[in-house]
Amino acid sequence: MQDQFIKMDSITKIYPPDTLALDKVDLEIQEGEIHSIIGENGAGKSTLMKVFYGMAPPSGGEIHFRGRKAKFATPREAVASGIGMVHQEFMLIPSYTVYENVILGAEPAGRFGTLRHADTKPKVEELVDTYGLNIDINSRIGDISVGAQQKVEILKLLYRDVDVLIMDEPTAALTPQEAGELFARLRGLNKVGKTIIFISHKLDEVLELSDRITVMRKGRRVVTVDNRGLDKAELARAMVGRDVVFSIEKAPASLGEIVFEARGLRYVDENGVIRLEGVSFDVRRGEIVGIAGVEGNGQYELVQLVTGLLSAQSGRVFIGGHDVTGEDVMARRKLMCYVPQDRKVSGSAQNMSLVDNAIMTHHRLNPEIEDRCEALLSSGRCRAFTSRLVEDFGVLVPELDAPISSLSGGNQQKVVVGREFMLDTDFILLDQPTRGLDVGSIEYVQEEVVRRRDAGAGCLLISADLDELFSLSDRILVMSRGRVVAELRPEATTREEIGEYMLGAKDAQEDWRAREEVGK
Amino acid sequence: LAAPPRYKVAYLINGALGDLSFYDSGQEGIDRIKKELNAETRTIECNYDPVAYPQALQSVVAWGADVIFVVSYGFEDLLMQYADMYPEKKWINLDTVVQNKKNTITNVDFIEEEGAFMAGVVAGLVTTDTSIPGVNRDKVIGAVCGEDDPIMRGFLFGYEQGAKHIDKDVELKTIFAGTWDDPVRGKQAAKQLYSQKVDIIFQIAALTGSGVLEAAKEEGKYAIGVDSNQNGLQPGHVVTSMLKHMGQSIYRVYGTILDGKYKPGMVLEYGLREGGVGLAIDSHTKEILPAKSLQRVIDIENKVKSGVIKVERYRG
Amino acid sequence: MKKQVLPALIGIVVALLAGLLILWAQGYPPLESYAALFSYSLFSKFAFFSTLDKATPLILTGLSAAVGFGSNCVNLGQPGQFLIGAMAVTAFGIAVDLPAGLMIPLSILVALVAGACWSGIAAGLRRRFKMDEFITTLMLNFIADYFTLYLISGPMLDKRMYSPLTPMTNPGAWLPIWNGFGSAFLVAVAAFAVVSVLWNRSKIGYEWRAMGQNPIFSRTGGCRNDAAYVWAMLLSGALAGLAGGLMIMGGMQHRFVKGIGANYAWDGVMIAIVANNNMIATGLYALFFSVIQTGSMGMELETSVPSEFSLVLQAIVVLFVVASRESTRVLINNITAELRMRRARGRDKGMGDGRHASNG
Amino acid sequence: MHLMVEMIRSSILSATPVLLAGLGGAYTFHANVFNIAMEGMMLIGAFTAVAGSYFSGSWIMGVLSGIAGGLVAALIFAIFVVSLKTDEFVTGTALNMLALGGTTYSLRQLFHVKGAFMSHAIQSMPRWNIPLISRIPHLGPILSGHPFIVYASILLAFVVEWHIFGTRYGLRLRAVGEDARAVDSVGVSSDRIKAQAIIASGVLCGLAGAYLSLGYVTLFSENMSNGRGWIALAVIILTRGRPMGLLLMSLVFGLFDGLGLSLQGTIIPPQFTQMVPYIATIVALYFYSREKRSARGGKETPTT
Ligand SMILES: Nc1ncnc2c1ncn2[C@@H]1O[C@H](COP(=O)(O)OP(=O)(O)OP(=O)(O)O)[C@@H](O)[C@H]1O
Ligand SMILES: Nc1ncnc2c1ncn2[C@@H]1O[C@H](COP(=O)(O)OP(=O)(O)OP(=O)(O)O)[C@@H](O)[C@H]1O
Ligand SMILES: [Mg+2]
Ligand SMILES: [Mg+2]
Repeated sequence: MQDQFIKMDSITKIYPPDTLALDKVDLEIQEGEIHSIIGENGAGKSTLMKVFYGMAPPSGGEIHFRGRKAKFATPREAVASGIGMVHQEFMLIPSYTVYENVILGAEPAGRFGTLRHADTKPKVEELVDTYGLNIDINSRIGDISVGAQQKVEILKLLYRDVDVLIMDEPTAALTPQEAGELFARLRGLNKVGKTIIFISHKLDEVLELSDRITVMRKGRRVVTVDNRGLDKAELARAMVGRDVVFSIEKAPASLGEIVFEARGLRYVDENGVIRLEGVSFDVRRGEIVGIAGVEGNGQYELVQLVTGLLSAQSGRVFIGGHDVTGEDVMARRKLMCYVPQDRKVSGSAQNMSLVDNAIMTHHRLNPEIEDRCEALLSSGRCRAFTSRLVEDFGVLVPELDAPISSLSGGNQQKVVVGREFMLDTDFILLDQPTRGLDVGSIEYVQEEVVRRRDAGAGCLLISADLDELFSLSDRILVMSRGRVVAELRPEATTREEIGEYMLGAKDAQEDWRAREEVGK
Repeated sequence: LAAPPRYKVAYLINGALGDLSFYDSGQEGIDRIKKELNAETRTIECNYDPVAYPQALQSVVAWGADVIFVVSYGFEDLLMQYADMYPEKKWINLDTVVQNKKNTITNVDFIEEEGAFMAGVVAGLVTTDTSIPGVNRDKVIGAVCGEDDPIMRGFLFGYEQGAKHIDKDVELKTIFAGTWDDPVRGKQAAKQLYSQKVDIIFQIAALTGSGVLEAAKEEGKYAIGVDSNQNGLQPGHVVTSMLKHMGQSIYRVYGTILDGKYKPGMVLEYGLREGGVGLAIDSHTKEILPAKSLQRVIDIENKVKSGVIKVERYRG
Repeated sequence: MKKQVLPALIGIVVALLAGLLILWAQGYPPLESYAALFSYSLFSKFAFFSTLDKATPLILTGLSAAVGFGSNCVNLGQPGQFLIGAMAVTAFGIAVDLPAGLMIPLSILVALVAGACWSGIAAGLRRRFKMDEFITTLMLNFIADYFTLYLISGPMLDKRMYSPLTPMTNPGAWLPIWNGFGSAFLVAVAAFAVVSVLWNRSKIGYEWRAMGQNPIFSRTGGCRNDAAYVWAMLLSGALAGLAGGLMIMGGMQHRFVKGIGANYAWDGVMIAIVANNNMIATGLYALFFSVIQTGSMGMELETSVPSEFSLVLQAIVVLFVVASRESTRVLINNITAELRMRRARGRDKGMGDGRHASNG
Repeated sequence: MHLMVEMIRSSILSATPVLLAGLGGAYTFHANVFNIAMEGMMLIGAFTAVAGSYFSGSWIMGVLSGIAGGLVAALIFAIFVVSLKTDEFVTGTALNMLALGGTTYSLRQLFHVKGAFMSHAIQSMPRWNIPLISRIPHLGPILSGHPFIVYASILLAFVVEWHIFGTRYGLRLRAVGEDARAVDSVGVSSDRIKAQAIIASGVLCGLAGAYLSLGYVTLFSENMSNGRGWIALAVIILTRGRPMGLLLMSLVFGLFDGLGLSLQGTIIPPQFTQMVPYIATIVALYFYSREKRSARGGKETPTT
């Protein structure tokens, strides 16, 4: 028993009413190792860690920590025992400074709870220096990059002096460079004796970093293996239970006329910050144009300008040959499909029924679902329409009137994608269409996009996932600080090169040369 | 001595009890006839809700009331219709005059101008008498009203007449608090008046007025209560109260029913002489008002009663 | 909908039981009081018609609030819109004298427009200056209150009367009363039907609902949220205005009397929130609240229970219905989870222990 | 006494309940709890304060039971909103209704009166005459001779400022308002912080109620909070929950409140002068929104 550092025994977790998130999971983690957990979406990785961390009470099973039975009722107890967790979604207060976020929950306080920073601030500064985190602890979270926020999360754990670090999908929003930096840091921490539990979808990362790997599927632990000479395909098979195609096969692009054009877009936000400057590019029928970039470099604004949710200070937008610069969202939606990046916030209304979610946008554009009176919608036809969507896109649903929240995330995404593709337009805007989806669902969405392209649609794809960009795009544009800094062909570039453009390490001169090359 | 017959008596009011004056004073009368005259009584409050008016009338009829005392502000028309529908019942309308086709409603009309006139007399005597502690040299009197309505205007009309009767130079300052049930606001209004050299305030504002009385005490000034005897509420600061003897009138009318002297369709004008309105003069008054002044009040009262002094009515 | 019925019933029953307990504790005969409550609101023709009379404004203010809240407009201005609607109808009915066939539809229109104008002020301030409608509508209530009070005690005062009220409107504007049944109720029912269709079946209704559930979603989907917001505010105000207008047109008074708004507008807000902005539920709760309010006079007459008790009862109903909506869901979920856990255990026993597959 | 002096004096007095309730609401504001129950909490506090003072014969007990009344209302609110996760708006509205019905009903059951309860047995809060200051002309009457809560509430504004912006609790409170999950993840129960904020608001609203019924006047009347809780809510939103702003804005409100009364006697009908505080609130909101707009760079972004 002594050598068992962490031992989870038969952990079961049921989310009411009946989501069996964990089904008798056993897991052992040894002191000082880097242990990765991989698995599809919804496999139960996060839930397992939340149970361990005291954030979700288990429905059954036991946990032993350092040979003693542990039952953390709250994260506080876990933290007190030296366990820290960086969550899948960052748990930071945007309006607080880095320092305030670090001390939150473990504040140095004097009499009557008055905050005392005299001793702590230097201590935090020192931690930043010791671990080479290189962040200004007085800047506001809202003002710093995602990569820096990641560092803050780690700093929080260091400040609490934990021995076990749980990292839940920490690389999802990082550039390759930032991810590399993170790995170096994690290895450093590992060297000074910290145990690290690392959760990721990305098999390459896991293979690069871990000592041991646990694979989970559908709430069960499938296997735990030592990371020696492991094969990516093998892991993937263990994850999804079947062979996975890693790169989508697609025919070479057969270019048609220009279906989308942005000309000199410039956008200055409410605070006077220039978000977009001189952005010009086009998309032709039959091609997929990818946009790469570190989050917050203008992609968000670009999408908003294209969809008409924001209007540019200068520049024009053409879709299908029409100048839509002054048009509103609905007028543009006649000409474009749009898969928004956040299906929960902008892609669906979680409390509305599947039908009500499926007919959005169609309700104004699609006469097929109208009632005899033009101002009314026919509920029968709306249902028929939804059934067709469900069938065509293979959505797994309990019933059409159930709220969309009762669908799994992957299925929700299919509803959103299906709804948009059923608008059947020549231009498709995809904003992170596969973020947070599991391998199976990703495969499905990507194949669908390629099918549309082959049918002659032009696609603009914004993605933080370089793999996705490489496998789907015919051209890749890189955005940095509100400008398009490079236009590259996936077959003629590397991840590292794109990474350099993304971080602004390569300058504009080279950028122009690259563009000319492609132009030929 | 045989107990009087057990009639069912309803007291139906447009507003709500708890004003510490008008409606409550009526309730006293109802309680008295219940206790002393063996009546079975019920009170229905409509809380100023017009939808409740027809329902209240209907419920009272359904309950089987024989005698209905009603304060019918705002549903005079309905009262007429119901009185016509149920002419065998005794409808007594209080404080206004409502006449139905079959002429079965008996009205008790209070001549509040006469009562207010007497209040004005007292106010005039107080503000002109600097020997009373706290009274300044300026001849300014005040009034705090609830909301602006014709009855209020009638009160003010009589009040000013009374004060001018004492001294032509007395000036009246009025604030409408805009509410009948916010003592906090009443107090605020009174304090503003006192800060404008007012010595004495006539409160005609139901609950709002209780704030006025408090302000009088705090400022060491004077106030006049309304509708029921409020002299004891802030002893030494409430000089007198103008009474509207709702309860007494109810008792009196009910008495005529028992005697068989009751006649439907009458308009009973209850002024000073009939004892419908009057001043509450008691030890609290004597404590403040010098005997000479008090005598003058009583003289004037008698002159009004005997018609020597004619108080003009607001709707002349 | 089905899922809502059970918790609502549980909530109502528990609340009525709690009311029973309070009555009993206070020494009133509880069963007799309840008997009076229902017999004075349901069990006679007049009682029933009174209940419908009371329900008329409640249905409309309830719809008004439901339309507002359901589309994410926090219109708390029903009291003001109600008063303005009533005042406009009064003024119209005094100034204009036409045959009933014209007068009635025109008066209804006037009520709708007046209420819409009043909420339109708040909508405009929001659109133009980004001023929170939640505060402006509240403040406009006070302003409407004093403004109408000014009119009825000054310019529009019926000089022959003793209290602040206006003269009667011309009889053309009166809604008929058939044998005790006030036809204003039919207007409310018609409004209910129209609004339900609009809300559940029309395109703009769909956009309102989507905006109410998730404005970002509807905006991304191309709905014109700004326009939808203004229309929802206007409809919400129009309904409250109609509620006010019907107070003048229906019943027997036909004049603007001080205090005419009473509590109908706030009750409407309560009704919409217990009904969770669902139209049918709004109609049903309006009827239920009107039963309690109408019957409270009966309790006062028969068993001397103070009529304020109905206020307490209504608040308890709201709290219990809302609480039971949440807790029945949690309860049902937990029971299902427990069953699932048991099933899983049973399965393991049956199948033996095959789960320690491999351990690398 | 001059009218001016009286106006300022009375604006301090009528600002106090708004300030107290506003300080309470500041807690819930920062915890991102939409607390529209302040009106009801205040009303309940006013009632229990009078009841406590009447039965015990001590104003201290009165104030304490006023606080207890607000506390109980807050506990109900917290149980529903935090534990049962019901909607804040719904619960608040129902609580306001319960407060109105409940106090009116209890008034009749407990004291057998309707409308208002006055009695000499109700002990009111003593007034504090500040020795030297009270003798200064004009300033004396403005600053001296108020019930102690008036002074306490001003002091309290500073205490709350410190508590929300300078302490461990405050740091957590504001964090809960921004992202409750983040607070949970560092081992601090956000529900507990929320409940504490609601309780703080209940206590202060109860105190505001006690001030109304034992400090400003000495009686309880039906619906005596009379919209002051709503005004407090508006003031909180206008000042974004900052205690110093609350202090200032509630004084401004108090001034307009008195102004409404004293504008009478001019040619403006009384009903219009009574609108003054409400119109002032709308105007204040206009400036607040304008400031917010210009802070964003002044450019309107089209929202369609
Ligand atoms: N709070 C919750 N309530 C109900 N069900 C939940 C909750 N959180 C997670 N689930 C469900 O539990 C299952 C396991 O979820 P979990 O988040 O642990 O998966 P995961 O492996 O971390 O997936 P991902 O890769 O998407 O992060 C999923 O079916 C999920 O839908
Ligand atoms: N708070 C919650 N309460 C109830 N059920 C939830 C909750 N959160 C998630 N679920 C359930 O979990 C499932 C999907 O959850 P979630 O959105 O976390 O999945 P995902 O990880 O995003 O997607 P997927 O697992 O399908 O890839 C659905 O069945 C949903 O009903
Ligand atoms: Mg998940
Ligand atoms: Mg996860």
